[in-house]
Amino acid sequence: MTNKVYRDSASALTGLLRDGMTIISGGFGICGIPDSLLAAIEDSGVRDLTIVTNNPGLDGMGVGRLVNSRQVRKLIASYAGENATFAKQYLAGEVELEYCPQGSLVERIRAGGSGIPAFYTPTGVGTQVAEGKETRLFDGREYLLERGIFGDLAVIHAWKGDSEGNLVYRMTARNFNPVMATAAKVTVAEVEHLVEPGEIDPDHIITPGIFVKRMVQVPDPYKHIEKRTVRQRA
Amino acid sequence: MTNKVYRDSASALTGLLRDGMTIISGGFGICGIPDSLLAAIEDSGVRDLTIVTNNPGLDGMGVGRLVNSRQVRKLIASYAGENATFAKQYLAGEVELEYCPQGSLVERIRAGGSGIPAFYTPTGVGTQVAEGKETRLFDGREYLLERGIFGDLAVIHAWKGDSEGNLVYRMTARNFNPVMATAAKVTVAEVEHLVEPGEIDPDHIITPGIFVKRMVQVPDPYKHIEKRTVRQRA
Amino acid sequence: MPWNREQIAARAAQELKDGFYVNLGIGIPTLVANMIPEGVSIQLHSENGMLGMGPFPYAGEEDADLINAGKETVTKIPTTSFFDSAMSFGMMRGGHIDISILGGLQVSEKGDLANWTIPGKMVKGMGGAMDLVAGVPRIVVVMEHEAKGQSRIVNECTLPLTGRQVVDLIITDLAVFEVDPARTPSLKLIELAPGVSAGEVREKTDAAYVEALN
Amino acid sequence: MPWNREQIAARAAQELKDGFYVNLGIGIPTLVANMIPEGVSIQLHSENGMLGMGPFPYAGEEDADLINAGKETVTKIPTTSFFDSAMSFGMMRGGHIDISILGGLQVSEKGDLANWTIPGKMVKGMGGAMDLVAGVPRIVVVMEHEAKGQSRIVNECTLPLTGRQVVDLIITDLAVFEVDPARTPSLKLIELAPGVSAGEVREKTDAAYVEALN
Repeated sequence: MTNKVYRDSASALTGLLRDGMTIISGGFGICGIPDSLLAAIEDSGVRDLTIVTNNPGLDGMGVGRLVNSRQVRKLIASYAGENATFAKQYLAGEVELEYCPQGSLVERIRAGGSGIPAFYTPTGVGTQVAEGKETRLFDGREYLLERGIFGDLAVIHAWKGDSEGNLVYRMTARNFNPVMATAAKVTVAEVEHLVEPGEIDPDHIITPGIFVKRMVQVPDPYKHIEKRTVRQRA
Repeated sequence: MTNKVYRDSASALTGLLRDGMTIISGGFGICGIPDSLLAAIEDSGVRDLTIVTNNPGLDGMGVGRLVNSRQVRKLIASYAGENATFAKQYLAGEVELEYCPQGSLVERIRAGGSGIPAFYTPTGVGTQVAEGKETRLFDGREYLLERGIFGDLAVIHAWKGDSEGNLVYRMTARNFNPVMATAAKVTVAEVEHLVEPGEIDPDHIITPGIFVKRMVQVPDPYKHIEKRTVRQRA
Repeated sequence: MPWNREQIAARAAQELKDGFYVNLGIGIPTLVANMIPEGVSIQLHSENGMLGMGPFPYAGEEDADLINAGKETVTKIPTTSFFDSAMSFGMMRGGHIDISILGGLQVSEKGDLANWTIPGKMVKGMGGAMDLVAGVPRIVVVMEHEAKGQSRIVNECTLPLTGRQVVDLIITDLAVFEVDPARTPSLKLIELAPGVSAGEVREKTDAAYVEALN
Repeated sequence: MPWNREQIAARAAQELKDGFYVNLGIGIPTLVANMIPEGVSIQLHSENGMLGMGPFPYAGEEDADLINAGKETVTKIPTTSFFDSAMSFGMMRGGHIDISILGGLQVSEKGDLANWTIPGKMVKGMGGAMDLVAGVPRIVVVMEHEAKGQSRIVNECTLPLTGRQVVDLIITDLAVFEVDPARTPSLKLIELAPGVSAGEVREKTDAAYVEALN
């Protein structure tokens, strides 16, 4: 069997990176981000990237790494609120930005990954998002046409994976990862726990191995909490 | 909390059935079919049903029950090969039939359940399936416009559910069930095992309870095997 | 006396019915979670992929893998389920969430909502707000009645829209309005905060509305 | 001597590369599973929601919840995953399955495929056949070269199509053809069954093609 498991993030990306490519990255804020793979992309020096991700996270973390290092030419996202470096680059006209409502973004990625070139959605009708987009009535309601998104490379983070590439996720670190896993020519997954095929119950698998071309184990990744909110014990 | 659990299939369907309604039924062949709920629909005598299901299964089983009892006015399916009674009714002009490619069928149901009124697909371009449908080029390739499907009622079968309606499925008995669970005004699920909330790992849940309005436990359902194929021990 | 933020939230909480699946926005809407009426059990939806959201964790029990859509640490409860973002927004767009309670910057006479951006400021992005208002069948907006002496209930929104004809109920510090775009005027004043007069609301509201106070 | 069914399947199995995800149709294609070349590991896709399909179960170990797309009892293996039908067809339509080997009734000069119905008979339905040919990037059709003395490789299909310009390779009992709709003619004869002459193939093939035999 073709070996999908690479020894580190840099080798897992070997031969996959080129200037101007489109990279789709999992994660929500800095939760469930493929930080090790993004660090390896930063180290590679590849430039003029189009990045598709929900939001670029915090300064210097996750996709924020590639913002700081000025490797991002264009961002397609639903939110960019907590990244000051990105805001500065954007206001200086150094980086392009395409905002897409979060639900339309994830649906566009799902469509791209499942062979649907375009779909109609009610989200954004009558707003700035509708500008330049085809609208159409179905059963008397107005909808927008949105196009699928398919990347050159997807990088995702999972909790556990077997060497066949079957993946499971942990709590809300799942978020966009399973959808992005389906929507690129090559998907590379970092996993916290690497196991043998058969160790994950096949009824529990969220991402079947067919979507994962390469993997790397990242044991005990550093996980930052963006907003630590707690309650007092009674 | 509103109680979702009913004592039997007939009571779980109380007030939901009316002549001429559209019912979406899970299952592939006779695998993973909500047979107890379909038996209760048969017993109710409701008529002129439009049934959406992958295939009507075998004579007198699953949706085949409603075919035998002549409660089906129209079938939307991808296949009807193994049901002789249905074939006879169809050739006699007693039942309407809309064939839809299996992938387009499940995607139409997923679209209906997730607020997408229509989408473009490559499946069926240049075939009978394209007749009367809008076609459109995206990036030089031709696609068909397909519409979402949303039913009045969905009936599904799951392996295990908690009383909140969170469901898991067993092996290939999953098939269309999780998709159909999302695509009707009311979804009723039969489960083989009923447990308390918290007993299913929330990372393993396939159908979140939001999609399930009513449930009934059907312990040890009779499961027929359509084609028993075996190998000899070496 | 006008309602304070907690009282606005408490009034909004009265819109919740037993068994509802509920999405709460950031700000005043977040307070609603602590004011669920007796005998009402609801499940909170968090659009990053969680239903059945529990309270904040005890100090020391925070988990970076368990956050809400505001990126705050939260907890799971027995009814919790996790799912991916596509399913999460399918729940919204497909009309499965019963109600959403959101903050607002402006609501128009027809129920248009502006709540995602103010021109001239750096645009943070709409996140999931447009999906919520497009898909959830009942949208309740909670907000201060005025901002810097200007009515927030207006004939036409001057701020960029989040959605067109999407608001069903407006709860401000002064009053409660129902919205039904099929009527003219579409706004109906149905309730006043204690000690607030109908005249004061009339004076502080730009949009046309009818009074239907009991 | 023309290839028999097993030999056709064995020839088709040579199209499989290590690491491929493969969907096999019913009939001769099913035989391919037993003829995977040495050193090649593949995963079989079953469109009812399974990847990593194992062999038939031992007698007494059949499970009604574990069937393939032909409704036959099968088994799981260590690499197996289960998923719903939407994801299963997303794999197909999205181009994630590497190859599909299918039976055929007719293939046209341009690679059109007819394999789902014969007019006049009760139509059983197309099942997943149209999705397979529309989505899987490499489609191999295996079939008898002739039916009742009529060529099955035709200028234009007379039977209802499963897909237009979808076939990449045709393997019959007599020969192997490559299809490239960008060329004229699109068919290229690349291989003969042992003892079959190029003349015999020419005689039994209605469609135009070029010869490129080694």
